[in-house]
Amino acid sequence: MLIQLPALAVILPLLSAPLCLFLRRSLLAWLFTVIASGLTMLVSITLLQQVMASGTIVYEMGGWSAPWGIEYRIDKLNAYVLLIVSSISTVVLLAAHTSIEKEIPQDRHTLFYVLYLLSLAGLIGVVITGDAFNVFVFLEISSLAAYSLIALGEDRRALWAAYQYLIMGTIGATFILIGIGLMYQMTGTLNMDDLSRRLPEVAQTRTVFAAYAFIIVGVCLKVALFPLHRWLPNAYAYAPSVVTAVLAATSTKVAVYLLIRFTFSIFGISFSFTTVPLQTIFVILGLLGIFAASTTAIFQKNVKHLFAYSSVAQIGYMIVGFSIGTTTGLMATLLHLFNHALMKSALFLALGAVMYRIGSAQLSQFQGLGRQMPFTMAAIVAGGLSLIGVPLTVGFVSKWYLVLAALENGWWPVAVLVLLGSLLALVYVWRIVEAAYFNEPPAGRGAVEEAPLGFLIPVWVLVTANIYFGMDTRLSVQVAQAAAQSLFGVSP
Amino acid sequence: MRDLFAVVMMLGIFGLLSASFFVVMDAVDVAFTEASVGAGISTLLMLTAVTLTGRLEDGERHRPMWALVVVFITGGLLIYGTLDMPYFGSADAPIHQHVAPRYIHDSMQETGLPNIVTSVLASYRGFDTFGEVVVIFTAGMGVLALLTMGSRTGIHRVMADSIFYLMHEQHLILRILTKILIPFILLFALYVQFHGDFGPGGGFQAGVIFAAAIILYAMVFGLSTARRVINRTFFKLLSAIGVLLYGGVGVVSLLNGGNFLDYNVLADDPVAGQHLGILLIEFGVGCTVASVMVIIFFNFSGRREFP
Amino acid sequence: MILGLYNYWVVVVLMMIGLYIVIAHGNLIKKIVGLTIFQTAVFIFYISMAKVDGATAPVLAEGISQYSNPLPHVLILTAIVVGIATVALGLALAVRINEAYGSIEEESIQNQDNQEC
Amino acid sequence: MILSLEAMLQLSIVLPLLATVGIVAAGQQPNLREAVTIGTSLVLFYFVVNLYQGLKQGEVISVQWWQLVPGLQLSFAIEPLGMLFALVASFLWIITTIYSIGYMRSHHEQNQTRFYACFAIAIGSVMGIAFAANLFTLFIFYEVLTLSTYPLVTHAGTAEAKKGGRIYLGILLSTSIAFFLLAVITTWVVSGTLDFKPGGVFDANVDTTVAGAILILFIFGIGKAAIMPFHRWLPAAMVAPTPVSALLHAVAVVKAGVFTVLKVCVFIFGIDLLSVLPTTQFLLYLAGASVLLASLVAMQQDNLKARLAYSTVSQLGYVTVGALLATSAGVIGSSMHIAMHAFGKITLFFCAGAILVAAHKSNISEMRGLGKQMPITMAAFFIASLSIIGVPPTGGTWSKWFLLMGTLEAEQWILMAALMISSLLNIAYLLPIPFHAFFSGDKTPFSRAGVKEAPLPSLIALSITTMGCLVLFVYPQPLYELAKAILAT
Repeated sequence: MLIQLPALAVILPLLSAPLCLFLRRSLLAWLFTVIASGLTMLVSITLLQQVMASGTIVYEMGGWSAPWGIEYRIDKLNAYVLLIVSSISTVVLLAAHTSIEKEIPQDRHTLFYVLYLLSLAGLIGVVITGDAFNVFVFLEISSLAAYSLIALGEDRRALWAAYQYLIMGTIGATFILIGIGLMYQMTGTLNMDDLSRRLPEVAQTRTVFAAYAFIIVGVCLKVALFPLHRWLPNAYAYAPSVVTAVLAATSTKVAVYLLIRFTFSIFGISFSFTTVPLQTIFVILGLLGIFAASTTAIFQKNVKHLFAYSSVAQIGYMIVGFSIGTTTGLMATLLHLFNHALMKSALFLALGAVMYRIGSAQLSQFQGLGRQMPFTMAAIVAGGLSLIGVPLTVGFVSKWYLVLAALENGWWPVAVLVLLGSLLALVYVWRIVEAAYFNEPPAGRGAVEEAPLGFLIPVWVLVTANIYFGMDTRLSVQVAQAAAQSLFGVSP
Repeated sequence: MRDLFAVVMMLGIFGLLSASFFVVMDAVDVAFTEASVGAGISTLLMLTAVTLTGRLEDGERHRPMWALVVVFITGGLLIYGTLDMPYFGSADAPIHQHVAPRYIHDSMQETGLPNIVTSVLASYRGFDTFGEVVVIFTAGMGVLALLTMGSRTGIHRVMADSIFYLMHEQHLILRILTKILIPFILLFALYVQFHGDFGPGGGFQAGVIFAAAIILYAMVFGLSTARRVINRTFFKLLSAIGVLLYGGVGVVSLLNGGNFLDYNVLADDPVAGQHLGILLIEFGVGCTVASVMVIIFFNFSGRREFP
Repeated sequence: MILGLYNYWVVVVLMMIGLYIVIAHGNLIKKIVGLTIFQTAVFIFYISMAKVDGATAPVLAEGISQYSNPLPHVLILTAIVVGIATVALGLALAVRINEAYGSIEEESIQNQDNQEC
Repeated sequence: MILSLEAMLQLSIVLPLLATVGIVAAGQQPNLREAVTIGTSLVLFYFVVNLYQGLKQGEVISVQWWQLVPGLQLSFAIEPLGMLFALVASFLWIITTIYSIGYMRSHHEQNQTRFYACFAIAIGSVMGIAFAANLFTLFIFYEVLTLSTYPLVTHAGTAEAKKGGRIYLGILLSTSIAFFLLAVITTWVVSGTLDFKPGGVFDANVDTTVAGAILILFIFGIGKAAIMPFHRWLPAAMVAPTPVSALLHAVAVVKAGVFTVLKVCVFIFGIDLLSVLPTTQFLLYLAGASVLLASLVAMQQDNLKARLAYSTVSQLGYVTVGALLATSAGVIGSSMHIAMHAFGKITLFFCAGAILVAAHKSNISEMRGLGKQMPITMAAFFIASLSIIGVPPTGGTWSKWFLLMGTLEAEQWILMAALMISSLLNIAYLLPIPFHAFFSGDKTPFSRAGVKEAPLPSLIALSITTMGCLVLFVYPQPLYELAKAILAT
């Protein structure tokens, strides 16, 4: 059965989704979803172990060998991302039952879980596949599910946000489709591995250049790289809390994964970094993103908006690391994928707990919460510190490597700017801290209880992970390093 | 054009035109699909949406300059990209040299189907098609999540279909014609479903046609009548069953010792196995597509009852 | 022989029209119409790639040795389905937005949102 | 001795952190809670003294923890400078705990459990800083110290506290993230190691421009050393309860800053390299300016704690100057000054707190004639002032002497003048306070009836530290030996 694991990673959530539709009771559907997602997590853990131990796993869908059939090709990079996606999804799901009880009408609970599983399956499918067109199909599964999930938000603005996301997302996906078409046109293949071998021959053609440009722009739309981030803040702010937590932690990460996959594996380093002025463009956009988005975050009145802008800024960090173009730089990006997923899921889930109790995420409503919801607020503070990059949290580890990479490359202005950017994080995190701990609760708000355990347990699992992986970085650093090295063709 | 009705009709014509273009380009399967989708279903959905939201556009344009810049950059880049492409129709382009030849030469032996598109669709790249079914399923679930009338309004549902009210009261001939037509359409759908192995067609097209029959029935006889005939939960579950059938075939092949969706292991003879597998998954596709289309249509038009 | 690419250029023009509609028009349904045109243009682009001069549709028959490339056809079949799925979802959203805001014009929706903030 | 020295080393860091748990658990019973605190502080001091004995016997004590990031380990080792700092901090923690019991109770402060808990974490991280065997470990505990003291600074929870806390955290975290971290990583990139090594980690042919730039980053980055213009956090932190100001902002936090500066100068750069760097001179003048300007500002302050805070800024400048002089006398002087100033300044803060609790006065102008009601406090204030100024019979004499020697050795005449002028200014802003308290009549319009001496625990505490100032004059040997050993290792 072990050799079938790659298929299982996708079909588990994928087939669970229609099965889940048969379940009427919300509780049952929830349990079912948690189990499905948990099993997926187990599968991805096993996959990661296998890959680390014995190298790339190839799985041929339908028994047709590539490039004729679709193959799954799991190397260290996607095994790592798989683990991020499936584990975060599982932990966040733990809170789902409590959370959607208040946010989503009863008769849509089953649908919610179906869509959730579809979205998860789509993301995993994107990550695991070794076929360029298959990426597009699964990207659309996850995106369509995500649009619907966002639209389930209580506020009517959720609808508008979902619509905007749909338009932007579809344009992005179509761009990717054009890019894939152009690549196919020049090479005659859709298999990533095959592409990477056939592209260098035609690398100097204008068509390949255009293909690259379309794919990168399309993926960047999904990544929400500044200035293509406009869809993100509202989508995160108005989606149901659980959805925000899981999307913030996984969907942009998967898009960043795609960016790495296309840039490093398919087009190859020599093409991406010498033929195309990618490095300069990305480093500028990344830094602009960090500063523009962080500054915007400071002025937000809604905490969900605040953290959404912060996500855009954090994506900037990933892009900067990636554009440095060294193993350390890529490693910093990969680490930040993992670390940022941990921080943001913890933060958004904790915000979900706040929403659950006070029904709002306005900063003004946070006043006095430090005393009323001590555990939830402590989690937000811990997540915030991680966001700033304080030592002993995961945020520090990724910042360390990012600055290290910049300095190793002699890009000291970038290092300085990256560090200055985290000071902006300090400002926006501290606005929340001060509101929660230094102000009396606003008049007219009754007694507020601590969040229910349904929230506290997953939130604290994530916060603990934030601290644990900030202190013991063996797992994340080793895997990220191995993945980065393999992408650079260095044998570890 | 400010009249959205006209816009949608133009879009339908555009769909039909591109379908005929596909025929010219030798892509008969695609043409079939585009005709049923581009000219059929999507026009229908848009029309329903237009009736629900209002026919006239405001006419204000947003950031036209900005849009133009973006559009021209994109277009320019594409033109730039095409410059190094192989010429249109040339047989020695890379795509005709690599990968595709195997489909053309060996698919008959490997899958036993004369329609190469079907064998690639259902077998070689069967997983893509599985993904496609899931996409449709997702869309169905999404529309359900968005448009289901539920506890949001506690009012008892009024079973009146005002859009089509006039139609089915007055057009007697239409009703009779429809009654005669529907069995034929259903039959045709079944034909397309099972003939896909040999000629153009397959689960997707069949599903759309099947759905068209039901939609036609609903349009002419009214939604409430249609609802009485067709259980909505049934369709919801049917869409899931379609996906499960497809996936189930994969799982069975998994259990039989092959890879996921490896039809060779379904029967003793690989070609027979392929045949069986493709038949089953096409049926799964048909189920899901038809039921999702029906779900989508019913939810759109059902929305009208609650302004 | 630059004319050998004319087919692609028509596609590009179609794409540009579609994209322009998506960006420049405020009406939500029109945006989706634009999106459809944009996507259909991409479909045409793929199908054009598959065409081989003098070949026939890729359904095996006696006496024919040259077929058009079936792979892009398969891809586009999938893409069409994805397209209709997106359109359906987009329209559903537009309908809900109309119910929630009483309008499907981008400007009016933005204004209402700004007032709320 | 049951425990090995290694175990003690680890426990001296972990114990205060564990005590936090006990303190929180005992939160409902103030007596138990404070007993836990005092017990911990005593045990901690016992450990540190044992470690000191071990060090004197020439034992090599070091501990490796796990690798936080591959290549970068949390590890600890004992060397004389860290020992000196640890001795001072752990001893004064006992005293401060005694003092705070009196202070906090009679002041009816809220959230005392949080107060003691954060205090314990802060001390734990100070121990971590003192014993850190590499820059990385030091940096981590440095940041933990900043964060754990934030709730102490903002203890009052008022708008003023919030503002103070904002400046406190803003400056300390910003400088440490933007400059210190950058300096650490640059050092790592340039030299390939972050371990503290006698003589420095850079090899001889390092680019002096780069090293000079790193030095600037360090000196600016270590915001806790309060070199102007990054000193604003210290006066801002004075909104904290007095025991916090006393221990943290006269001893633990600020000394952690100058300790880090010293450590970096001696063990990362090495005094040989330091003396040839192009930026050292500039930084020396900056530190000298900081000494003078802070003294001048201190004279303007009427609020006693604010005046003491600026005085601290000025005295921290002395330590930085000593470190940057890159001479042996300079290093000895500044390390001794860490201890001498600690005893002097903590006494002064204790007095300020005692006056606040007993007479509810915080402005200097209202303290005339207070000597009659609070003779012990005011006498202690007088002696501690002498120590800060650096005149016999107090410990401050020695450190200032060595610092002047250092400037002499390095032939930095301007700095020498600056240090001496500043000492004169010390007299001008410190001595008038006890003088007026004893010799001016009570001219304040409001009655002082009922004003008595401070609560007993507070009095005991401030007497002990005053005694410390005096004892260190006659018996500075242990300190001197430790300071001398720094460069010998």
